[in-house]
Amino acid sequence: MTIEDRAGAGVAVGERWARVGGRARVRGELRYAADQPVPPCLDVAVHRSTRPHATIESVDTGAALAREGVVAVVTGADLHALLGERLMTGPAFSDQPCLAVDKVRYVGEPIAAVVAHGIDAARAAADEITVDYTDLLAVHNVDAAIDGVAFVHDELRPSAVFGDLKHLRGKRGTNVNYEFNLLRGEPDTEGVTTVRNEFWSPPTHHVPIELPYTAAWVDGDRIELMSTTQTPSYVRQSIADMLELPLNRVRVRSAPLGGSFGAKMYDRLEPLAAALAWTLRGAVRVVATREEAFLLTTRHGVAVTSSMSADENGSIVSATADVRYETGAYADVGPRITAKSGMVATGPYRTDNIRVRSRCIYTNKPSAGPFRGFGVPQVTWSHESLVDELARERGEDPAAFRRRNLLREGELSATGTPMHSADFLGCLDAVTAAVDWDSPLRRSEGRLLRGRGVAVGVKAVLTPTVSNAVLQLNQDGSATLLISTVDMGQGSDTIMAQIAAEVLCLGEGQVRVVAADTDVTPYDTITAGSRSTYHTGNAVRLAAERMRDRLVDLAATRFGVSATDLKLTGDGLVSAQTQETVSIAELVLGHFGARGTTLTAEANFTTSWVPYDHDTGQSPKVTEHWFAGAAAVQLTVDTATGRVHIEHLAVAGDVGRAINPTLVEQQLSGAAIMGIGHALFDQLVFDEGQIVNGTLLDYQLPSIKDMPDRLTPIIVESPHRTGPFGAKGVGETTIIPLAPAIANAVRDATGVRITTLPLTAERVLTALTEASQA
Amino acid sequence: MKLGSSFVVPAGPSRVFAHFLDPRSMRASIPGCAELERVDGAHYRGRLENEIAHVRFSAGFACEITELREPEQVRAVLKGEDHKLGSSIKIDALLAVHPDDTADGSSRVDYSMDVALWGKIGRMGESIVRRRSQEVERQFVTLFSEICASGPPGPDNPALVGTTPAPAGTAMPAGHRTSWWRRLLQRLFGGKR
Amino acid sequence: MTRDIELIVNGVRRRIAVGDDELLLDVLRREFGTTSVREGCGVGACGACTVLVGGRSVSSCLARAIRQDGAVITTADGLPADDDVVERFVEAGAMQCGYCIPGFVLMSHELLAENPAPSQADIDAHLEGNICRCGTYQEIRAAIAATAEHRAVSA
Amino acid sequence: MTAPAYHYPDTLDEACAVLADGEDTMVYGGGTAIQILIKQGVLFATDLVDVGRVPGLADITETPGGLRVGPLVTLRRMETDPLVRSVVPLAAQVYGQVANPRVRNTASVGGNVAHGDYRLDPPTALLVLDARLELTGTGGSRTVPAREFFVDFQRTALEHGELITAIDLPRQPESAGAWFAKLSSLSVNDWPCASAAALVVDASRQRREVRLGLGALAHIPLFARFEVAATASADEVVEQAQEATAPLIDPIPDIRGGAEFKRRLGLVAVEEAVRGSWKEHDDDRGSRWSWRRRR
Repeated sequence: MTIEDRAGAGVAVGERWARVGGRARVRGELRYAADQPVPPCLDVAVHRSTRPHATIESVDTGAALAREGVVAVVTGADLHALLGERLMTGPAFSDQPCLAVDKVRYVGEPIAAVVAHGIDAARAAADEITVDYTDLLAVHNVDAAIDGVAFVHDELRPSAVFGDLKHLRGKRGTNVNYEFNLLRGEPDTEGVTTVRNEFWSPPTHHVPIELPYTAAWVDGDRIELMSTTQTPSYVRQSIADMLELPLNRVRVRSAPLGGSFGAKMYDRLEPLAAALAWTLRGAVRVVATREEAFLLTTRHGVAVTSSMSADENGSIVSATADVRYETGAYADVGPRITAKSGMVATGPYRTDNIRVRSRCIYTNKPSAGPFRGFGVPQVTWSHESLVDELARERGEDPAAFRRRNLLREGELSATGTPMHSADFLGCLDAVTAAVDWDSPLRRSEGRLLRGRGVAVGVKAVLTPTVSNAVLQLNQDGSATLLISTVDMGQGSDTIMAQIAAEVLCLGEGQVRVVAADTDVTPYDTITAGSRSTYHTGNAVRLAAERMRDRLVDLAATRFGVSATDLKLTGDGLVSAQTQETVSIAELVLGHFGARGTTLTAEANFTTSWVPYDHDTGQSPKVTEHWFAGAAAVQLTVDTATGRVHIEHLAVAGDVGRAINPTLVEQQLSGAAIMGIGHALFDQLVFDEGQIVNGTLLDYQLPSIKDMPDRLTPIIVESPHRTGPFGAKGVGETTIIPLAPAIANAVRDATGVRITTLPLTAERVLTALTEASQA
Repeated sequence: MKLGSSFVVPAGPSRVFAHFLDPRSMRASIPGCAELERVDGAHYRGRLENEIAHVRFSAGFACEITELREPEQVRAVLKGEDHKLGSSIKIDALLAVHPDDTADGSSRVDYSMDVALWGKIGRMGESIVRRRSQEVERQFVTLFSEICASGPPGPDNPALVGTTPAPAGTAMPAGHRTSWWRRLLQRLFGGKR
Repeated sequence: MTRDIELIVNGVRRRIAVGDDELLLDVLRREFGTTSVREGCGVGACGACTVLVGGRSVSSCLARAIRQDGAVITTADGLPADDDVVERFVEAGAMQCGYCIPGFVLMSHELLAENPAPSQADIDAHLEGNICRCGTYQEIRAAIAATAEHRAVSA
Repeated sequence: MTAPAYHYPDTLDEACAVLADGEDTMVYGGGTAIQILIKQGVLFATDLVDVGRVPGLADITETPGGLRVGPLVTLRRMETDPLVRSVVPLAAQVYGQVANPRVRNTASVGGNVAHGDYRLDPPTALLVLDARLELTGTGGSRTVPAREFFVDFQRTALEHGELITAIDLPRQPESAGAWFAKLSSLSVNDWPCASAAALVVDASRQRREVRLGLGALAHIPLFARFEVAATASADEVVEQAQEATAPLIDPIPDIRGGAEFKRRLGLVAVEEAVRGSWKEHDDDRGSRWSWRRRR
């Protein structure tokens, strides 16, 4: 079956439908989680560790408990006494308690929670708690952690979620909680030109503007949560496990999110809220302040030591990468990130000889977890800087060099999985054309030096995963779609409606998506990793197709014709034989003999993989599909101040097929703007484990003044054979190559190669000075 | 945060070294050290009080001498906690004294400190903390030099007579608390100003 | 300590009791149900809590309610149904997650009241303290420029 | 931590009395800085004295010598008020560079300087314009030149019980050239990493005085001035300005840059401010609105 065959008859896919809830978003009338009605709740404040690594000798809660308005003070030890080891949660490793039990592992870790009438009373009481510590040696960076100067965890505790981590259970005396290895050919092979370097990407934070929020309450024998989460299905399982409840006694609801970018998934505030509500048999609300949100999760700081070698023909003959992910005090999903990024650590290039070692490493810092790009931008920083330098060493145009070496359709990636629907060349050509790559450049202008740079990026989609959709067609011809995908600004409510509408020939506004509610909406692995359009989109497409078949059957009965004679159109079902037409409304009314009735169809879409070989990382199918993107930039460097100014940034992503080009362009642009921050100034700064810039007065985010003079998002479409109408996701595609594209342009402008992010004015100016002195 | 420097004091190394270990001398030299007493040979305890901008920090601390190379080098680790402020401090300090080549009877003091601040105070702004630390450093150099110059440790050292603990730093709006410079001058010169 | 103050919020005048140290942000959400006013950073740096007080933009997360006695306050959810800035934002697709957008809408109103024909530099200078983490800045600029054009044509 | 008592006096006398009485009293002006400290849980004050009801503190009046500005005048009004723009255009320009319009709508002129933050923009203008601050306590008022107001790190000439009751800004000479350069090192709208205000005024027929106010380059705002021949080239003036300011620059290293980087950036700011003001003095004599066109 070709993609065209499966295209719906409708006119929804490819249309620039307005974003669902657009007006409500603009007017501030959209209800986010904290605006949703919940029972009257007690407020929760936590007392936090003032040590990076210490044993908790005792916790004195007396003064806090004595304060007016305080209902309860709960410590990690209290919860451990009630819940035992079930207190420990986490997607890859069950290593994180919501309140520290026997020791603290980072500055700011919650130790005790105050439940009180009003947040002011709760906070005041939390300040009264005192903790007696015995300090332990702290591990502040990956090198110290690998050396094992101290161990953050006594033993490794893989969770039940990922079977392939089982062998790590109980392993002691290490801070490395996971190691991914990839081996192909003879990685020590060298061509005539070899480059090698050390790269560093610092930890950063997502900073969605909506703060994390969870309300939890007990309703009879059930617990209910309203939470800012991208992963309601995961949270339900996690809370059910923690409280030893059957899944039908846990209800998790989400609402549209005010941004997330990976910050609001897996276990964040939910375990604490649920544990408190359940043990107190009441209703509690946990709200993180901005300063607290910085402690909940971060993006991994990553060190990469890497090399790349080319032969005399300019073909890449070998590439190696030693990647160290700093995952902080708790593994979260770090081991998965380590593997998924390790797979692409040498880039989307045709290379026969590859070695990658990618390690996930505990340190005494706040836990690092998923962040738009899932660890791939940090390795792309390495391979796209290296490949650029390799081209320059050879005296070749960096775009042309990439062009020759980039993987084509059907060629094997480093993992041995073939490429499909990953048009690197199309993306590269589109962005270089946009910035007039080959046109002459005025390289010097007063204090300014001008240059151009380019980079590409590759990422594998999360595999295997499960998506479900339930489609309810109402008698009047409108539809209600039940999925657990969470709209967090990426526009999934709009995209999923368009997919269903395309199949059923419905118009804009006729398909309504229900917000995730585990009592109502079916299981979905996660809303993350740019997976929803493809996976949930396929479940929606399948459900809609089943619904269409159902309508066709009803119409066939009604008209007394065979099903093959019928076609669903915008006017309804049309019989070729009888030339009769019946609208959906009439058809359903006729079938049930009642108004307001519903037809229901459901579908599941599950992907599978072949697990990668433990020693070589090879697999014929390591992923369901690939993401391909590119960025090209023209910029100036002020030689007096070191400041980089972007004149033109062009980004492109192969999205298979753009379901809604407007929303796709916004994702391409939005990820690029976030990437500008990572390239130039966005980073979390630590001193001995303490975040020193953990407020928005100090933490740097791109504002409207950091926009490039020109930003061009470009959609590239090479349809995926099993994507819904050929589509794939897009949320991360352009953040991946962004930082190296900018650094490569700085290199082009100044001749200086900077390998540590971000490229702050100071770092650039210092590098320029050192280069001029050398 | 790393701090460190060296300075010359008009006293011989052995006297300087004796001051290193004398709680009374150190209390009078360390700005904001409100209390300091020796628990046993290698352990001290005390209280640090300091004001950084609008913030008052008061931490009981314990200090352990982790390395002692008589008569030239002492390494001590100080750990303190201000419960009220939800903050703690750790200072790993190395103090060394050598004969000074440039002048007879004087010595050069080298010090280096690794200061960690954790909790609310640690996140209130690195520049503010750094600036305050610079001030504390300068005061320490002045006070310690004066004490070394005035004689050996003990109650007879004129620089130590009548020293009373006082919090360092100033509060906003400024001026209503005697500035540290004035307090320093009062301490050194008996309130001549 | 609690005192009575009068606020006129989106045209509704009410006398309410507020604590000395209560923030306008919390009072507006609690007493007036203005969901468009949101805490994002708590330090006046992101603009999600923007309200107009007498037509001037204010970070309600840094403003004590008690100081606003008699103030005329506008929040984005209280704008007229046919508000032109809202229309242009909707048309331009100037929203993604939408959390920060009400703040941008109010800042735009303030800007256009002072400067009916702002250049892009004027727009950027006025909006530099509002963060859209989704990165909708191009669409926001376009929406403001379109509002200015519409107003110029209909004037 | 107990919340400080909040006072809302109706008169200046009452405000001064409360300020003098309390142990750790603070004036609550625009409130932006104080609210941030409260939010971070690190403000230690026994009493906050909100002077919002005290009459007369939010006025701008023209005086024979220039302008008298009340402490509760907002930064935004300084930026936009036609009187300020015509009498002291440099002040209008610099006040318009602080933070963002929303903060400027709330933050007050008095609180801005009383905060004593070494990074703030307005002190650089106050220094070169030779502003004077009127400080009032229970014992009466006194006047302190801006150049003597910033005493030490986050410490000003304000004594316990005093508040700023006015800032007198001398008229900016018609012929003066003025420029403000603000350089950030991270995001464009970040706090300044180095800033410089320059004012070039006629000293005599053949000579000009160059005044420089620097922000974020030491623990307090810095001031320097020197005279040059009116015929000097811009390069020569820049060189002199850098010689005059380099010894004063003593930056505090932080996440925005190390001391050496900030020193370099400071000299760039000085150069930009001097070139701009020197050129304006030559070209744009008397054109008070010139800075608007440059934005």
